[in-house]
Amino acid sequence: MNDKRITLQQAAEIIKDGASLTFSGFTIWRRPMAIVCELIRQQRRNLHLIEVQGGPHTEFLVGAGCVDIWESCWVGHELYGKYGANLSRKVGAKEIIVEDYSHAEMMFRFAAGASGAPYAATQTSLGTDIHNPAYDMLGLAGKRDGQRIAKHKYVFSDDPFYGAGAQVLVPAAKVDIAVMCVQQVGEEGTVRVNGQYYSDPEAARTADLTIVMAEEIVPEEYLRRNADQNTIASFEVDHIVECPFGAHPTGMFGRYDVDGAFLKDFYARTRSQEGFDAFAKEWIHGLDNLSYLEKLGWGRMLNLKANTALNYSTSVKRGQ
Amino acid sequence: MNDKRITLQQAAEIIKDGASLTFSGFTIWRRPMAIVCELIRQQRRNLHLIEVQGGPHTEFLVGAGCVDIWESCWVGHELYGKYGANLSRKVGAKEIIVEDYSHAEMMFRFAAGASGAPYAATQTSLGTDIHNPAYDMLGLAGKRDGQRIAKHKYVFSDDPFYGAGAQVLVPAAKVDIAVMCVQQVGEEGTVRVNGQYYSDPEAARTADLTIVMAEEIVPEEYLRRNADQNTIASFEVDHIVECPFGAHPTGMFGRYDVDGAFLKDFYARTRSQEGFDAFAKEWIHGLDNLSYLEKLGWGRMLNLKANTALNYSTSVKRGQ
Amino acid sequence: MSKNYASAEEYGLADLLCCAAAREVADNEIVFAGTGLPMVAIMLAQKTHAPNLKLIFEAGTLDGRPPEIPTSVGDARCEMGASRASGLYDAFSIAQRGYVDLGFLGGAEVDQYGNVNTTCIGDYLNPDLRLTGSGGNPDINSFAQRTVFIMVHEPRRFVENVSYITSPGWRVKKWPGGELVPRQELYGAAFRGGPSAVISTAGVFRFDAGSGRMYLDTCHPGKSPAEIKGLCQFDLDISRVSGETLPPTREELHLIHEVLDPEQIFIPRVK
Amino acid sequence: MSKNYASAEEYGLADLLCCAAAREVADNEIVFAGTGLPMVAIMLAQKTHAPNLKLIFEAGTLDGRPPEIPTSVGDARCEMGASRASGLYDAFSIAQRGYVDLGFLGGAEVDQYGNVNTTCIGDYLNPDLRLTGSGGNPDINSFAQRTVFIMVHEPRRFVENVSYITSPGWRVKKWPGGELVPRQELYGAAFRGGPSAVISTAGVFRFDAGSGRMYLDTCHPGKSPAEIKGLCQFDLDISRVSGETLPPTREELHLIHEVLDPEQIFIPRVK
Repeated sequence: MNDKRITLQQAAEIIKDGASLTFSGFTIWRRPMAIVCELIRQQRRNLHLIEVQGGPHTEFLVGAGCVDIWESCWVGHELYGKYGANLSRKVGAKEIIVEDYSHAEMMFRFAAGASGAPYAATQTSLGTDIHNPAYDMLGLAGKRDGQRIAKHKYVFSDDPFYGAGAQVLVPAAKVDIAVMCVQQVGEEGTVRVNGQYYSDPEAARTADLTIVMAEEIVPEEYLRRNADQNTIASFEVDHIVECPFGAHPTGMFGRYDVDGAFLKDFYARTRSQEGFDAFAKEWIHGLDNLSYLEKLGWGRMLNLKANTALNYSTSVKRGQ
Repeated sequence: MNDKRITLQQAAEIIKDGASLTFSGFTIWRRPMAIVCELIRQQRRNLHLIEVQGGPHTEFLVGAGCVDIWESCWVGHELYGKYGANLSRKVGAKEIIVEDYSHAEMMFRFAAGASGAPYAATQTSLGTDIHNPAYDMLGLAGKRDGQRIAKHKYVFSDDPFYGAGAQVLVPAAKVDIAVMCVQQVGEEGTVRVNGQYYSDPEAARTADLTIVMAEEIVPEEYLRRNADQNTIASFEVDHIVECPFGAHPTGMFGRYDVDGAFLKDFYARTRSQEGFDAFAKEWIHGLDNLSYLEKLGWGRMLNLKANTALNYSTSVKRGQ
Repeated sequence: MSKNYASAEEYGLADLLCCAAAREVADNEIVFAGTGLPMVAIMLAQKTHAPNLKLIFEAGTLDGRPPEIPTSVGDARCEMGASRASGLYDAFSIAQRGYVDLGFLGGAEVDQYGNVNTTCIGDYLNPDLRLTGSGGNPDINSFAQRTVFIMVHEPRRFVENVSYITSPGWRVKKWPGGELVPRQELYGAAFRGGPSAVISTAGVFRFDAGSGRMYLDTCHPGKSPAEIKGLCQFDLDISRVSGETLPPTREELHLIHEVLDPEQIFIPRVK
Repeated sequence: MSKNYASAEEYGLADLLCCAAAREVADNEIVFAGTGLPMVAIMLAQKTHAPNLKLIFEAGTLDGRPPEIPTSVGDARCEMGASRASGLYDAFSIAQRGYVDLGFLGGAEVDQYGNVNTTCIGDYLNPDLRLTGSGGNPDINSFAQRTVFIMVHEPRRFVENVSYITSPGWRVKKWPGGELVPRQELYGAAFRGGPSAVISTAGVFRFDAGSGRMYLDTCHPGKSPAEIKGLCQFDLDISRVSGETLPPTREELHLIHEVLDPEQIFIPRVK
């Protein structure tokens, strides 16, 4: 049995400057925040994020200057922050390359990558500026080498089989490392996600290397009693990390809710670089996962804790 | 709440002469045999089977003369019968059109159909006679109308994105009706498959209409308590039928094993049309599901019954 | 039975929008909803005239019946009572396969053809403000039979040309040239429909089947057609106004505030 | 430690094939196995020199460790102890993505380049006998790093030209013309490997890297190279024979008959 356990710090060390990354989760749910914070502490640079959609983790990494290229379709904090203020600032200052696809295009790019196909045919977003040839940002930057970044942003092609009309062919995603955050992982790497699995299976399979951070590492044998409830197979996972509350301030089905107040504060404070730096000084640098939790405090975390019958918190204040 | 319940007889009546059909299951597991037998009793004709792979249900329908076209990659009874003797006989006599794809090609054709894409790009089976243009049987028969049957069996195309080389584009499957056999279906159509789900989700979604036969119809609310364990969504299912042991002589995970002796007997007896007709007279015609079970007898069925801790039978004799 | 409509002081603009949106849904439809007011609107329809509608959330919830309003389609609340919880590949596959009747969407800018922008304000290559990006907006708008947009009405949002077409309307850009062509022409056999209504904070707008141009259908109570025309930078057709937007009923207000959003997450109470 | 090899009367041909097949597997490999003898062989390797191999069954079992030998990859026994039970799309996606090191396959006919037929005997358009069809044979053979075929050795099966190339060998047909070209040329960047061995009831055969032609590597005990050459319709290269196929060890025989297949589903006992 290969031992796949590593520490948070080791997980971040595996991710080198210049790597392309993708993540588990959806917008403000199940993002690998503890590893993201560790990457910022380790001052990782020149990352290329390729994700079905972004969220707070994107904003953390972008704000900290870790990211050169962001290929996706959306970033924000849902109702806790209308858009990605850090990304917005860096796009305005041309400190980052943004390549825009639609949400379904990104999902189909990952589905193609995960199944080993070089591209997918879809009929979404025809007639929009997503397909404006002048807006091929990776092309304009001369980065389309046909190796990890496709020669074309997309290609139009007609359906030869049923006359279904114009197809947009979108290139498979090619990703170095998937960084995941889930409820349970077995000692040998088997992942069980509870609730919606979002685009996690495709993210793990598309990436060349997969790191899974979990609330708990559980006996592999426990998960294998019900193989039809597992989400990702053992051999698709290279490294595992146990890190309770590792998704905070994002939420995790069955475990804890989104910390909306934390995200609101982050969004409000990090519109300027100075604001981000102050936030990072307070909540990222000089901390590790335990001291971060201590700083958050028991009251805050118990308030977010999910009711196990319902899988969400009944005590968290969500409204006005 | 729309009432989706119908009877076995009604299920077969919905399937008209000339319809294209696909099925749940894998080779000799979870095939909708009770509906198949009812189709034979109702003397359905000119069916077009499009399936990821065939099995006893194919042989039943083909032997009974219900099938004009079979598009797939494999038929047999695993170790209980080396190949599909009925299909073999009818292919030799040119009474049926067989269009051969590879297993992965068929699976990707269904995945494309299920996701609304007109085709899938794959790199399997290059250099084989599966791609021999002289062996395009539906083309030779003049049936490639570009409506339900694609204009081409396949198209070669180069990958424009990563230089991945020659791609085989295979057309999405287009299917009128999926006929499924599963462990549980809810009153509103939600399906929970236990064990391997094979190509069931894609079969149901690709078809325009889906009929689900289940061991049990269970309260919808029961299945909705754990939505992440369900396999097919309510609105993908049009009709439901309760029919215990409806997969016999094929097996069902957690419920009963394959009836190998029955399949061996079928295989041995149905190499000739006379043999098939005698088999059908004995086991199909003049029976309904209850009298079929009575005829099988308690001893036989208890022997096949799965041990609920293991999900398979510990009493069935499998070897020499 | 005559409906028990609320009087002007009993409801707010968010209530009005929510009810107008709910009325766009027919029973038995499959509806794709994003986070926020659309979610409340659809759940309202589910509890009134469309008990058999099926709700799909983009993150992977099929036929959802959340017991509490989710704050995101990724929310843990989405799964409770759903037929199936899975992922985005499932949701978008179902949409592309043609299951979806109606999608509810939003936008920062809209033009007279219903082209919507959620990507950036100003030149894309030198943006004044980068927004969230497309999300599933163009996808749902490409795959559904019809879509309804809910928007804040300000002149800077109802514009002659949006900064970036994120989501396709009735006249869309044909690449590589970028000339505007009818949506039907570009989508070909994949054409299923497009924007059927825009519900703004001023009125309800629909689109002419021939020209693809937006016209004013109903004015919200207290707004005149001329006033609304003045809130658009393009030349709004106000020749076909059918009347005033119906106010919420008291039953609807009760459902919104006591049952669906008692925490006032998306819909504030006016009193 | 010298191995405890069994003597000729202690084992049968199926035992020999099973052990020869098991020895093709290295530890930590991901192996794709079909029903029958290959399944026993892989489980044997798992219990001897390759405890960390990962087993994939086409029907949708990932990293399987069945407690009893399944009689089909669709069998309920596949799921017990597996990492994940899902479906064929998953299994073939993983294979096409490049995870699979080794696949075990069978065939009715094979030619000197390792092209295998499982589809029909005689002219495809007027077949003497229709067989099962391809199944996953060409897929696993296209996607895996290497494949091993297990076959009954008869002259009618080791032929100059197979009736139908179901599964691609080292010289394959380039369409539309059908001329034979090196596999590497046709697969291009998707080339990962191909047939690495054929284990027949007569011997073990491998392929020359340059010419792509089959040669005899080892003869099963009691068979001579000349005798085996006589069992092939093509001109078998017997110039590189490395010796005799190693017999099963007593430990392997114990595992096969007492642990893996006590019911004699696939491997009969000789005594």
